[in-house]
Amino acid sequence: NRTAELLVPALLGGLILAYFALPFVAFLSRTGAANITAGLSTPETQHAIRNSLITAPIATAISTVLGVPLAYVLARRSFPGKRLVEGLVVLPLIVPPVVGGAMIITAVGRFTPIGSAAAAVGVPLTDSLLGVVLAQTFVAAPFVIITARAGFGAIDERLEQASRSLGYGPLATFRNVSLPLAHGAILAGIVLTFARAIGEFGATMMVAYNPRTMPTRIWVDFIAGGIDAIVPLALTLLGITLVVLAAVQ
Amino acid sequence: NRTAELLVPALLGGLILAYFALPFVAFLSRTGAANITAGLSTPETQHAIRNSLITAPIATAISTVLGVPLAYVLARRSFPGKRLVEGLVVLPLIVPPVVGGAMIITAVGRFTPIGSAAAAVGVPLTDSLLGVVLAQTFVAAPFVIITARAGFGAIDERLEQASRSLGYGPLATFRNVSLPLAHGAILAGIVLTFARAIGEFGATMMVAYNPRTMPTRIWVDFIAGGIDAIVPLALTLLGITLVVLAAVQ
Amino acid sequence: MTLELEGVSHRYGDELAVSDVSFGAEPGELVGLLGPSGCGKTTLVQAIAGHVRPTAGRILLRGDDVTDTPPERRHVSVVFQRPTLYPHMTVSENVAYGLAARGMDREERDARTRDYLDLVDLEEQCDSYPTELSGGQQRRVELARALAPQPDVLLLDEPLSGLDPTLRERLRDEIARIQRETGVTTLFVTHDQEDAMALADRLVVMNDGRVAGSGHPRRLYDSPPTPFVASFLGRSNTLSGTVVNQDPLTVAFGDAELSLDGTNLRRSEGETVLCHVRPKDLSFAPAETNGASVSVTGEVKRIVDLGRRYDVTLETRTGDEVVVEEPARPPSRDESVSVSVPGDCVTVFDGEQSDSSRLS
Amino acid sequence: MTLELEGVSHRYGDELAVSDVSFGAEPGELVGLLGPSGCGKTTLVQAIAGHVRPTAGRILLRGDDVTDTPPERRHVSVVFQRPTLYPHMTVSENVAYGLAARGMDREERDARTRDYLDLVDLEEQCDSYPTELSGGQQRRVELARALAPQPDVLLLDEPLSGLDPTLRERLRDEIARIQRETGVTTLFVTHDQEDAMALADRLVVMNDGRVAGSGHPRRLYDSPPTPFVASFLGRSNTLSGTVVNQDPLTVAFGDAELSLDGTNLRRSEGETVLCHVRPKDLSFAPAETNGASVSVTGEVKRIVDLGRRYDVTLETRTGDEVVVEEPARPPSRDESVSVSVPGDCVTVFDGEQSDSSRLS
Repeated sequence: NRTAELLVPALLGGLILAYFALPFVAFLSRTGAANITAGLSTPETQHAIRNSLITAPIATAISTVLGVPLAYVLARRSFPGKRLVEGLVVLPLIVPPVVGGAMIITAVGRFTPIGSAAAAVGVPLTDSLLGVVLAQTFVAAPFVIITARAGFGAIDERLEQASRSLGYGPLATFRNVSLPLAHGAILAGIVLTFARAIGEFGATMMVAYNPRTMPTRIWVDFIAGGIDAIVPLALTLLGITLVVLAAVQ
Repeated sequence: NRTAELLVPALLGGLILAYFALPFVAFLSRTGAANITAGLSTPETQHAIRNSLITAPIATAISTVLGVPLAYVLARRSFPGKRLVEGLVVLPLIVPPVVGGAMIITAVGRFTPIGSAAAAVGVPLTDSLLGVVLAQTFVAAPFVIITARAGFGAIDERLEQASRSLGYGPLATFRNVSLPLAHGAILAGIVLTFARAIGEFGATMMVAYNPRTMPTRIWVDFIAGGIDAIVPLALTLLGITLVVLAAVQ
Repeated sequence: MTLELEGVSHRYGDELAVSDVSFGAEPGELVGLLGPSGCGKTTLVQAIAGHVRPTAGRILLRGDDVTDTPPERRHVSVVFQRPTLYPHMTVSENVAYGLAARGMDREERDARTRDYLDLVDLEEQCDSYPTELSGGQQRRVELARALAPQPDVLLLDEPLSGLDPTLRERLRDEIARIQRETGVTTLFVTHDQEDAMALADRLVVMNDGRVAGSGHPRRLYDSPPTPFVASFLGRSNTLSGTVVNQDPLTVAFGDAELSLDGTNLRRSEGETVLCHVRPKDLSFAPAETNGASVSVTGEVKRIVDLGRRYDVTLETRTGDEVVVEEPARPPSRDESVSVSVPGDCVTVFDGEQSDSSRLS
Repeated sequence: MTLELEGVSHRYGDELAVSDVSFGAEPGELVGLLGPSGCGKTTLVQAIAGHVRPTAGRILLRGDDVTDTPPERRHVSVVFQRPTLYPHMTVSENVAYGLAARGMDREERDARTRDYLDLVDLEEQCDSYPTELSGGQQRRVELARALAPQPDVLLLDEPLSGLDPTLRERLRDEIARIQRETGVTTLFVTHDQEDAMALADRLVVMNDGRVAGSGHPRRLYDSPPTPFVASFLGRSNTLSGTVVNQDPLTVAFGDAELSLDGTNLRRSEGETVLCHVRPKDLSFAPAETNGASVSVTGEVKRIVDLGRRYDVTLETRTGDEVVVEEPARPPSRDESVSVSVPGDCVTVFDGEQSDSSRLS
């Protein structure tokens, strides 16, 4: 009787879970057929891996350093224009990645004032590793901000007030109390941001089709060689993401 | 003195907010220069808009119908294997979209048993609108599940227990109490899922490069004509997303 | 019996929350279920309402075993500690909610809703939303909603917790009146002995998942079966004495001897027993001892002025700490005083039993 | 004065939470701040601790205006209602937390931490984490952490709320002892009059953002300045009478006349006044009236047995409802009884004042 209540959600939910699981399992079972080492040995592939392993951590670090303090302020303070700031934080989540990429090009592309100035001093902001970082940061930063904000919001403010009363200034209180207590949420946010950054495709395609990252390399190889050509690199990308995820859990 | 505390987070946070705002503003200011109506009048563009407006709502509807009951069960019940189910639900969020697309191909591609069987009866699962829906659903469904789950979790379970004691079965209680009270969270989840689905690019490129949706059309046009060629369609895509967002707020 | 629990036990994982609890409620009776937090009260409420299936035992409603019946078919209404009014419905819609489930037609439903809003004196708020009401009004709407379907049993789970004392007492009177007027069989769950004593026809005192005592409130208060019940139903002093005679049982506190006619306890001479007596039954009196009362002397350690009374703590010569409630004129600190202990207010406990059920 | 509030007011948006509150605390004094929820107590705590900047008024600590001083430079420790121990630190680390901020060296810090853990009798738990402690132990660690830096003022914000009665009373005694031993100037904030009466050297009673009365607890209890204080500090009966003589003020209740020597009130003859008297000061007595006490007759409407006493509610001939607390032998329902009202327990209020500050 009581399990009958669960029949409908179990059927519906099972369907979508099966749809999440099926591609995953099919993909993993495909890996046996492919020659992973050979697939990863071309210089193009190794460049792509290196580029991704350089850019995604940088984008994640930038997002974390700039985003966590913002998350704390959003969790604790009210100020005029807060709604606008909240809107800005979710904007990159809502904007489709290709549109986000187009936006970045209109802001810092080769023919814009900023972009041409930067290119003139030798740091082009598009079609460069810096461009990849810009694209990844734009798309991935909201994750750490939103998750960290929820983490800070879940801390009873009185724990911070007690720390103030015990003689610690706001910065020391943030370091001693808020940060350690929100650290799980912040880590989760960092992982989400990293996963989003290293897997970033749409905006990167627009802003920096070259140099290739793992996702753009996968696309190019797929066009040239079909699904079998990309299994090794796709598996590597998935593996890096899952390892980072597992490392912090 | 008290505002000094906010100096560091304001500076850091301001930086990332400016980086979110700048591309958005630059992009919008660019629209004056482009001829929107002309840009949208080609048959290719109109096909892409039509395709997106067909697939994204279907993917959103599937995700909602299958995902909301699952979200409720996850919020209310504990059962063996719950951790696994929770892992499956976030998996598509963690997997890079191109890898997700590759996974879908390994599961339902032309040369797989499922894919060839479907193609044989005239409903190809890749390079078709159905393929687009599959890609969008895989990538976007977690948003409505996670958001709805949080919404259900925030309802005091005793409100549901009171409804049971007042004579309503589990289904009627879900309809009369849980659903209306979680409705804000569910709507937010639907909007996020729709935004993710209509903007989906990476997985779609892999699973259904043809027929074109708005994001894949933007990419193709960008390669052919540069940034000015895509402003009208990108703006339309952004506009649809923001209108849907505004409609439910 | 309207409600009966037979040997109900419940485990959460490894933890035994409720152990072999049996009690019942006669039609129209208001039973108070009293115990400290974590004693298993809430688990019992959940089991009776049908939200928890006990690991062992049976629950009967009007004689039918409902242990496996889902909540919606039990006709048991619950009012929880925290308000559970539906914020998306008006006050009338909330009250009518349970009536619609029973397929009552619109007209009858409206009439019944009006009757019960009238009962709790909130007819004028019928179109308000719950958030527009005060805390006390919300509680009253909850009562109306729970009662409107005319349930077999009403469960009140700490409905007065967390309220200001003034509002608390007013709502308590309100609950008493409503229960009297509707005659609904009620289980009132609380950790507050005063609320329980004030409302209940019969008390079930729980401790640590078990029933520590049950019966008429006044009898439980005056002759507690265990030291736990003694101290939980009101403040309690424990004096250790030595048995000097068996029949009648006579106990010596230092020099003074007290004969306890009322008890059935059999104790050997020379044995040490624990005697319980309430602070309010003690009084400062000249040191005279006869068979019916005994005078114990001690030194005043502490005096707390509570307005309505003074709590005077003294240490007896035998080393016990004794609290005396003195309404008017307390002695001074360090003064040596005599306290008169009336024999008919003393309950004697077994030493071992006392150890096992002492408050932890 | 260690702590002084001068005309403190605070608004949240449009809402005036605290209005022109002034009071202080002498060195070593334990001041009780008592009032119903929403009366502004918490805002005052936040203002004294420095987490809220009052919209008007000044806060002084040891004579210095600290209104704009950040919390970390006030030397004010706070214990909140809900525990605020740091879950990622052990008990010792929690207690030592406030010492490190003051740049105390390791050795001295360890010694001080041990002293204060000793004070709250928890030396053995020093390496435990807060989650491993019971609720009562957590409260005691909070006290130790708050006291270890030897603050100028200790704020206790409802530290006993939500605890079981037994634990509550034990912790109350503990707080009294610790405050006595450390001599720290303390502001004890509560909505519970018994806690406030038991602990405070002086009481400040608040209502609706304002000070409704302040003074020695016993004097406030016996001669409340307003009907609000009368009913909030304990239960209160209101009898309406008519002034029949001015000097000495003599009030008639029906036939019976009572002369009230103690009051300074000037009332014209024939005026109606409200007289307050506590239920515990009333007693059932043979109908004899002299100058010092008056006998009021009425019919018994309701009897509530609370164990430690009976609450007998009667309706007087003049239509007032009066509660009598009777320790032992209550009359029966519907019986007609006489109640003796002693003149020295009666407080007379102005009719208008009474209306304005009545409990809503």
